[in-house]
Amino acid sequence: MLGIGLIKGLSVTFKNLFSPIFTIQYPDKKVGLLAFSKHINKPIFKILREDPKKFVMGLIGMVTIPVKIDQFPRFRGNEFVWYDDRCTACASCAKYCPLGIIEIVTHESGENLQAGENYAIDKFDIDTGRCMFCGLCVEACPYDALHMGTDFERSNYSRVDLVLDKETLTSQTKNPSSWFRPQFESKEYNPWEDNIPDSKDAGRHEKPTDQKIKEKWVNKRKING
Amino acid sequence: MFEFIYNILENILNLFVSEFKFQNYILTFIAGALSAFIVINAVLGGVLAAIWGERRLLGKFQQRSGPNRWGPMGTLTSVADAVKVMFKEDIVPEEADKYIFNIAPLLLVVPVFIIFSVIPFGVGLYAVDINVSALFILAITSISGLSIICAAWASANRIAIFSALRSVAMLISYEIPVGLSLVGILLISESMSVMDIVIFQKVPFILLQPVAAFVFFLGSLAEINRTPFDLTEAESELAAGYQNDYSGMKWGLFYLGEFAATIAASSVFSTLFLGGPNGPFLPGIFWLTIKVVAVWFVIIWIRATWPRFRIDQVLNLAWKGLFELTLVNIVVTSISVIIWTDSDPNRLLYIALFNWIFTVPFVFIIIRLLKTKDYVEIKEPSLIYPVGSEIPKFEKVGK
Amino acid sequence: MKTWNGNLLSEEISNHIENSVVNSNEKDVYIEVEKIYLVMKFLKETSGFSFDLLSSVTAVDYFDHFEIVYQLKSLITLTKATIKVKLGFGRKNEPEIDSVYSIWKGADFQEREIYDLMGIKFNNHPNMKRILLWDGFPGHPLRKDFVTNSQSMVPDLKEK
Amino acid sequence: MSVKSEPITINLGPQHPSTHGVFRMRVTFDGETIIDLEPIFGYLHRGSEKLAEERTYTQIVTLTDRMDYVSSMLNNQGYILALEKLAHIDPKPRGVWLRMIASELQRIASHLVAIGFLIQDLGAWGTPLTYAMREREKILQMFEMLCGARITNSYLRPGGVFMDAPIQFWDALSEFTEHFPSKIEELEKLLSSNEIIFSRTKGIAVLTAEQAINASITGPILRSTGVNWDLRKSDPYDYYDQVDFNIPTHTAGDNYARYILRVQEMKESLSIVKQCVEKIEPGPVRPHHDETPNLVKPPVGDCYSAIEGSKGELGFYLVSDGSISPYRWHVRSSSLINLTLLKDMLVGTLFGDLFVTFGSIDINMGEVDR
Repeated sequence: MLGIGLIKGLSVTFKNLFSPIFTIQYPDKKVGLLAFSKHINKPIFKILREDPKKFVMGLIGMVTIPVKIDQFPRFRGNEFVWYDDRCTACASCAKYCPLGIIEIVTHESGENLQAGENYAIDKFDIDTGRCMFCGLCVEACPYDALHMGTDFERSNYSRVDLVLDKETLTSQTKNPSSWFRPQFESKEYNPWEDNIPDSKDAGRHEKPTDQKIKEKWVNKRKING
Repeated sequence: MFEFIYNILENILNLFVSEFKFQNYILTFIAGALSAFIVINAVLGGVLAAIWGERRLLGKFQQRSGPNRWGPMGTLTSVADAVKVMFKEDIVPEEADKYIFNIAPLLLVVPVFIIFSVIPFGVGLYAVDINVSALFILAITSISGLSIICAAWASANRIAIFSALRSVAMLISYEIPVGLSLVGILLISESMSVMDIVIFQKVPFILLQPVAAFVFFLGSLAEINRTPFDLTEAESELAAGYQNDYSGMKWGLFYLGEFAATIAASSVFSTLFLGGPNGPFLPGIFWLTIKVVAVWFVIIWIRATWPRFRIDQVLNLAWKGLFELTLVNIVVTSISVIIWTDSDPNRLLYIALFNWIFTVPFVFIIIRLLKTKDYVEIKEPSLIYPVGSEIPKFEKVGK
Repeated sequence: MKTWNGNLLSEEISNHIENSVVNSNEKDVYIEVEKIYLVMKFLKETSGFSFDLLSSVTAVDYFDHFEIVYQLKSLITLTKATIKVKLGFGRKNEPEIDSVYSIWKGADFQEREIYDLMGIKFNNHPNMKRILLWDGFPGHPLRKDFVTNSQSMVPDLKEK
Repeated sequence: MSVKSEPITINLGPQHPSTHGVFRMRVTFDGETIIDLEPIFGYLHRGSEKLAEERTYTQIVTLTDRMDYVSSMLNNQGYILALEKLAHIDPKPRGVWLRMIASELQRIASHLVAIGFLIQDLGAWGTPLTYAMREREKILQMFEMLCGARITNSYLRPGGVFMDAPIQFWDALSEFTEHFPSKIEELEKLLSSNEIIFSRTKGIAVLTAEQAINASITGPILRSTGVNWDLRKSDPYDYYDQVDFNIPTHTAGDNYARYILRVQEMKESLSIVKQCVEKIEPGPVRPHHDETPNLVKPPVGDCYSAIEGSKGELGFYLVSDGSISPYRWHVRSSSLINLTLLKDMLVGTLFGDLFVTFGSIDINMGEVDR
């Protein structure tokens, strides 16, 4: 039963014994003194003066430094990026979501009456606790108001915090992923560094000005006396 | 080591108080306990290092880094494991037979430590010197089969019974090749005690007795349930077999026993076949550790690469393969020992050559006999099934 | 890989087995409920058709009747065909049909799944049991009249 | 003297290290040989066929990737082809080439998983599995570049692909096609000439061609019994007729043939990917909204279309009543039907062969229970 095939198998594993490790230590990595000084780019003796405890730990290679996994711009992260001034509350995203977890409540705002009066958004909730991040809502949004996020470390202790309401959506830093957003695709775009606060350069096409809306509606609406 | 401690104790005692009645009983007890204490702690340290070493080496084989969280490069992992296992809850299943359930782990661990009492670590460094220590090692290793049965039967778990019956069949059928493979060495070194074998081994026995070493290595792999033969805790079928219902320190003892058995097997192999502590200029203890680590590395290397046999193939290999090899080896060695008596100087060289020429070809004969029959592949698939051979009815009608 | 024309196939079948075809159109052939076993055996054995691979068996619930769809494939003549059966009109009783297990073993799990989710019983099937849901599950979920939210998922003990 | 012994029944239960998911076998043993075996599944039944009746046609794409979670691109392709046939959408050429590349890559990834876990069940302590997973990782990263997700990549839309591939996808793909053949050789050198694997897999659970076809078993298992039946060749869909590749077949029909067949199929898929990369030319990836709107409304009628999934023939039977969601959505799951002969294959073999045969059939519980 024992023959050459087994020895060949052993040689393969022996060869792989010396090839580099391909796994990544995710949350943080234990690292020696040199790598630690490179990480915080401070010379070694300064570390000794400032933080002797870390210096000693560094000597035996036990200093922990955080590790960032490289994602790709199209990654569908789970913190949505929403520009409220672009959003016209047409709720096509809520309609298009397979799980129906986007909840929008509006009231008449009184502006822009000729064009059929914009809505004012009271409530715009996305329940990321039940969301599967398929991105169909982002695909359905006609005005590029809603984008997928890039962060995935968003676990917390209560289910209620998972529901992103209007305030958190507008207040959190906005770095949209380039999923179904070709306008981000073209530039050398790295979603983690450059966040895009204002909505001007976030949309494929500009939000229709009042003038354009008026013409469109006037032609479409049958003017019967 | 035992006499050495005994003499020291005697001198100290004579300083204070003169002779009293039960003096030698007490002294032997204390000296024995002390030397046993030294050996057990050495082995326990070795086992903790071996657990860490095995997990990291397996990691390196699979291009991952292995445990590296506790201590620099993960060196304190096995300490953390030991502490965790001590404080984990110790569940005894409801229908378990309490007493046998508790004894089983001890039955596995104690024999492994007893083996180390016989192995010489250095020139004078051995716990005890029995003149039949080779036989003693064989006797001790057969107890572990008993412990696996106790563990499986007591925990009243059907899958564990499978693993127990497999382990009994395997251990018994591998006792014989292992035992007989030692006969070759005893013939040459004319003494059963491991000390004499080690002293005799100017030339390591692996060169003199290649087939005996090969059979002994495979046999000891089967004894400690290591990879080509690890059927007792075959992960894919039995999922830790007899250890299924153990938790807490009892499971810790099984875990410890398994890794200690690896070190025991590699140290027995290195003393009997690789010449134990004697080597050119390093002290004895270093040579032994180098050889033990080398054999231990080969065991891990095999564990990382080869899949496992099925139970009937394991037994076939034992009865139809290794058993015959040892018989051939005994015949050839006895002939060579008679021809070249002690008289002429390079006696070992002739025995080695004679052995290599006659026994090694038998290994390839056995391999050809046990090889799985290769079937002839019918290359032409259409002979098997006529795909697209007929014309559908509507085309016939159509014409 | 050509597809059998429904009408041509129905002519062939009705020649060999009387009044077995209900009606047929371009794509598929509708067969009588009682004759299904004979037709399938005929389609498997005779040389011009030799449908040896039963690709899939499905059931559809059209409110007033059920429909079982057999997709047949023939490796020997490299052709495809679809056979349909209408049964269980008026939803009164538990619809029944002969199982094709003895012709193609592949129908075993698919028929059990149809019984499990749709509620159509297959006669002389080796073990006609539910395959996906647990035995005490009330009702058959894929039926159009299976109300999802009010149905209590806990098996009611009355049925035991 | 005859020892009185009676058979023992064991539940190799839903929670078991090598049942590839939640699958249960009630097995009766006489000693080590298997007398009777009854597969029980349904533990992962999510009722996706009922769910699909309340979703629009494009939303069902997210349902299909969760069916066979190891080859989700192939599920998408199968479903989208059935939808295009039903709604008479003609897809854009670049979209079709992109989805062919994605599904062939997914076939390689699925075969890598199958081989890795088969050898893991054989007993090698995870080393071949880690080598297989290391290669699969590169493919999953390419999928993340394409569609933002590694496993649940609902990448396809009716009429083609939802978005064109980014620039870094192409050089990652060329780097992969360069290095992968050497990795397959390494895996083969480690495993395919290993005598222990020969002794554990050759001549065990043998299937003949008639048996397989009668049990409507398709995919690598059918081809291992000597029938060269591959839907990509015999009933070509997409542009598989413009790509030349051959179908590896074996005639032994045992575990070893099924294993070796998957290794050769990976090489074929790699050559298909290379040809697709040459033949692709720029153009729109998806028909414009006016031609095929997001809410597809196919005409009333039904259609069945099947593709060659990684585990066998993956068919979709769609019935539409003209509204935006299907009236009936049935999936012909290749894993479910490949299990029909599990009992006949295993009765008589030893306990050791049970999980080896189960691994060589390579089923995926997500597709079995839907």
